[in-house]
Amino acid sequence: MGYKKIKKDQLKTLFNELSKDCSLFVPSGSKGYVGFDPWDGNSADFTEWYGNTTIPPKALFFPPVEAMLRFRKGEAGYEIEELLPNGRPQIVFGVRPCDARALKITDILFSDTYRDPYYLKRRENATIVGLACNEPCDTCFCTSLDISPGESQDVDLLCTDIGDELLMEAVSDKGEDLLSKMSGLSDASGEEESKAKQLGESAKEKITRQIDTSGLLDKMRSSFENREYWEDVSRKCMSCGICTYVCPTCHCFDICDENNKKDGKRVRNWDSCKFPLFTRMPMENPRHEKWRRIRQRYHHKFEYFQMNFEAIACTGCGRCIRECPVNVDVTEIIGGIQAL
Amino acid sequence: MVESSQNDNIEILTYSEVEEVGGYIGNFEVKIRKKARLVDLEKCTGCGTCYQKCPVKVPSEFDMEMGMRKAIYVPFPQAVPNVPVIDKEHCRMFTKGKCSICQKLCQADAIDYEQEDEIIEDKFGAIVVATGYDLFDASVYGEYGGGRFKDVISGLQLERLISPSGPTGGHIIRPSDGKEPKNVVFIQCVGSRDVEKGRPYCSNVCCMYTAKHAVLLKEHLPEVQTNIFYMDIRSPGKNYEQFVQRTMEQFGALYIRGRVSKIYQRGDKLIVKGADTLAACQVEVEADMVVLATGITARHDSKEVATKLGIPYDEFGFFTELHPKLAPIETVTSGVFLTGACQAPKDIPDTVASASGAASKVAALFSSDRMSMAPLVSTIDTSVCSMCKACMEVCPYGAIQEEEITLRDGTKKKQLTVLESVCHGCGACVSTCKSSCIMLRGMTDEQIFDELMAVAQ
Amino acid sequence: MENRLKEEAGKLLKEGKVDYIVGYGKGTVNLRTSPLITNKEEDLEGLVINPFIANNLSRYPVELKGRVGIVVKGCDSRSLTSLMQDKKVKREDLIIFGIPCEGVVDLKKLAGQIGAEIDRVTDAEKEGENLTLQVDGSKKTIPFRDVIFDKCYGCEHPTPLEYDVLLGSEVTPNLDIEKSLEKIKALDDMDTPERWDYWKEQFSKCIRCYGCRNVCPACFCERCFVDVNMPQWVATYATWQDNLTFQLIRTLHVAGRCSDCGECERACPVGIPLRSLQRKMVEEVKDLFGHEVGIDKDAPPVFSHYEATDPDEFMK
Amino acid sequence: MEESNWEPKVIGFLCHWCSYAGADLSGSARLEYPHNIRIIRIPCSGRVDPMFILRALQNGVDGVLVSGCHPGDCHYQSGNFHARRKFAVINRLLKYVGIEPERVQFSWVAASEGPKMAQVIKEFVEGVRKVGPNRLFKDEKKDGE
Repeated sequence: MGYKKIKKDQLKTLFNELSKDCSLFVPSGSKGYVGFDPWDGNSADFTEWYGNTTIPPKALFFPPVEAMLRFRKGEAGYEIEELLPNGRPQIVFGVRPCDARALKITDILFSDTYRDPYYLKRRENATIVGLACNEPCDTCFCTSLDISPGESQDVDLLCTDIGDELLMEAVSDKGEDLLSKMSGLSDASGEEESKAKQLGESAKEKITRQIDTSGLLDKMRSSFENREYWEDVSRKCMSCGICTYVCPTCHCFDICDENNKKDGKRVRNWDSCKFPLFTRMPMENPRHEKWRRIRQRYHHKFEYFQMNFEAIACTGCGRCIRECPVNVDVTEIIGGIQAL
Repeated sequence: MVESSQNDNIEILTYSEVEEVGGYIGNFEVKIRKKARLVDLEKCTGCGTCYQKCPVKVPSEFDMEMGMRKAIYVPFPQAVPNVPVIDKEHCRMFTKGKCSICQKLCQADAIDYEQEDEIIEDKFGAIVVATGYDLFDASVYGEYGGGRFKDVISGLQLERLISPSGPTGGHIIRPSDGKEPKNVVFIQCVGSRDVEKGRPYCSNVCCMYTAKHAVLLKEHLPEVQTNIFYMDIRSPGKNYEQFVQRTMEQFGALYIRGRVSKIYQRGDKLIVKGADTLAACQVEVEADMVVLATGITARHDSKEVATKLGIPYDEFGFFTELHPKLAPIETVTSGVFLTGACQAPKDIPDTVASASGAASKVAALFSSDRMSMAPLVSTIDTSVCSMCKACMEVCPYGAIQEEEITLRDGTKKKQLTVLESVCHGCGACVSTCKSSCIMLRGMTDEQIFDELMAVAQ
Repeated sequence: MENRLKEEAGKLLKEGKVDYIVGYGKGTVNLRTSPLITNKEEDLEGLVINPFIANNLSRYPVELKGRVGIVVKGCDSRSLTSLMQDKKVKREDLIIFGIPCEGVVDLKKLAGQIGAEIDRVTDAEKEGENLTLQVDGSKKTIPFRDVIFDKCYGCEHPTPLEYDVLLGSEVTPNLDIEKSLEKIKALDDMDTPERWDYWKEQFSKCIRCYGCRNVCPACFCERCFVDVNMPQWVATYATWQDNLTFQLIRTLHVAGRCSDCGECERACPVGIPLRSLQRKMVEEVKDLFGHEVGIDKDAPPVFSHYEATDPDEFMK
Repeated sequence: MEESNWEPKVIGFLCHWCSYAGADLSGSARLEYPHNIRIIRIPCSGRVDPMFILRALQNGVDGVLVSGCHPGDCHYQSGNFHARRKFAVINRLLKYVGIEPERVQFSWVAASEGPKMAQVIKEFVEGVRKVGPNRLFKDEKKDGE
């Protein structure tokens, strides 16, 4: 189908149209932080200021809190009502390539031997419209993890900001489909195509932060017993859950039943391995000390996930570095391991 | 009193005050100030030479200031111990710096002007509060003269006049001129059942003692006419009503139902104006003497005593029992018992009954080495305690203490622990602990939460 | 200042007078600083003191075992004193380096002024009343007091009250209480339901990462009340109701301990104006009990004692 | 519940020694107070955790009354003094975040003050009635979705 383009001032019209028969999410800063919010018909100028969201798009598919089922004590025992997502089609507009990759990574997990219906149903109904990065942030290091700021195979449709216009390229069938439904598009020229490529290349060059993944798996393994190292790097950590909650690939959750004697519901909510309570068992907590929890987090991302699913559960989005109140830096920690 | 003083198991500390009470039931730690009486208790033989020769005369408190006592004195003839005390405020050794007559005369060498207060600290298993009452000060009744008329006296003053050991040797005479009264008016409910004067309660004893006075008066002075102004006659005790009836019928007391509005002097007579509400008319009685049936009030310092003991008191200053019906002797502080008029106006039989009750309570308490307590005590989950010790700071009983334990690996660890016998279960520690690691058994957060959820349904 | 700190801290470690030095190091994100906690002398070279030292480090000595040399600003020193009152740290275990502080740059405010350029600032320095920045090779000046944290306008004790070594000379308070309490005033002016709606909206954003709690030096509990599940006072998951309840109780718990260091608000990834709650309570505690946080290390915590004359006009 | 036949539901946390006894006394003296109050007995006003108040409101109770002994009369000597400090800040904070002051109230009622207890409850319930049903923590949205 080739490249299409749309004028940025047409985006508002396009969004209004798209949101008619599906839920459309776009980056918005109206709440005091940047997140994907339902399109409110107001302003589509996010292309001008938007680096990346604070809360990653995973929250749209794996929400912070989600009721899984409702139960009620009936005459013949408990009656259970499963609360699956409503199945309304979703379009998420403006997902960065790193976050698109993150979704692919969480896909692996949620569609493994246990196929998580809550996550997958939302994923199946969603079309991801990517937005290439022209101006990566100071904290980005996606290039170290085989992600290009300017291109993505993980989205359904990729947009590139080429000035007054957005260049659009369908990546998947879903993307083709969506593109064909959009009105107000025009064909892009080869010149514009190469401009997009060029912007991608220059964005790549702007990224200076990096981690070295070569031989990392072995290094990670051998670092496990290095208590001194982990104690050193974890000393400033405050054990809050910010890094895990803003991480696009962190996927740990807790399930609890809220019981009102007669009825109740089962709720799944985000949990974080940084909390001492995360692994607490009666009388025992294998990760009572902070350094064990920090070690767990990086080992999970760079070792265990790789062993289980042949992928590193990090996309270099840099959120954890940016949001950490005490500046714990994953690139520093991985760098340290490589230097051990 | 003499009998108790001779019992080996009873130690009487007179002229002493409780300074401080700590500890808890079975283990009260009490600090007592034994005031300096300036007479050596051990040496004094009670011969009485000192107070016979003492040159200073002071109005006697025991005789309701109708008689005199000396600056060194025994408060009343039957006092236990029969050892005098020196009244520093009036003794010439202290007011003028010289005299020492008593010291010179004392054969036993018992007078010691240098003696100082002694502080006794001891442990006690239980405390019985029997601090009694104060007599209502009738001078607030301006209509009865407000204390201006010498011949308007209180019931207790009459009691002293009747007493053979009283200031008049048992002769009933008018304080003003020493004449025998012919016509006596009694006024009841003075400082009782009077909302205006802040005494809405009935003093319980006045109806009966007034009747008794009318009888005694008639027995001493057969010529006398007694007139009793009353509001209602309250005589619910055993044989009480018959006694009142006899007072009227046999002893000729004239009961007039109504209050007195004014007393004034005319010549050497007192004119008592009042109402007879049964006859619906004003009455005027020409009396030689008026006796006020002054009521019972709490001791002036009862609130301070209550604070020391950690027991509550009512708006009038009477101590509050644990339960008005089911636990009339116990107080909220276990191990502290009430008896007598410190709790409420009581007459003699009631006082004796409550005193016997208190004694039995103490005896029962002491009959066993162990006692059962309410299980409402705090307990600490030391595994989550952060040792900020806020609970320790708010505990009014010092029930939370620091202890050192040795862990399995031999290291020492400091932690907090609750002394269960000291904890009263107030729960102040629980709400002060921000992480809920100290919990009040029997009133846990979980229990309150469940109550709350049930109520909120 | 920096050199003196490095020197003195080095001496302390060398002589074994402390086990750890807790100070500020250069951060890995442009302009930011990061806590530097070390027991190695060679790491001390990384110590910095600049207008970007936002973190309140007073929390660290609570968990570090041993004696600690710590760098504090005015507000941090009061947090530290408050922790002494709560018996979480002992004065004799600390060597305190006080930094007289003229305010700390709020990077969010700075970003608001210069936008994406903030990532390209190569050097920043306070020069007189201005903050001088090197951006893309050219110099840029911004009035310093335009970009400091709101809390700094209301700072009555910019010089630490408790220290062993004062790095620099005392700073006199440069107060603009009104500006410091701007947001609180705006809330006070709202009517009751409006205020509730405001907080309801704010706490709808909360993801319960506990950043606010975990950076707070007044939150020293081994186990937080939200982690108690018998009974489950507050749900473990993020609903605005539970989020708000959590934060209100936390606010009450830190009332009388909060030195208005503003770390909670700075840490919050979703931008909840937490300081508007905490600072308000600082005012209330002062108004009710005349208690100012972190002034007297020997005084009992404000809720561990009482006065018979405490206000009770609100009681029926 | 329908707006028209709404009756306030309030919780009273009353200390065992004074206010609870006061409520008892008002009962035995045959004084009437609104049946809208559900009383939870606690040992001392010092036992009251702010959590009780917030949790009650979160669960839809229309008002919370906390009552203890008069200052100086605490059965536990100082419980109500400590409580008073806490109540003072709770009171200020709840007002500040926008909870109607009528909904949360504190009082001192002695064991002998049966009439006062009845009066306090009456006035409190009337105050709650005036501000209406507690919709503070109500949410139209279902959790999760």
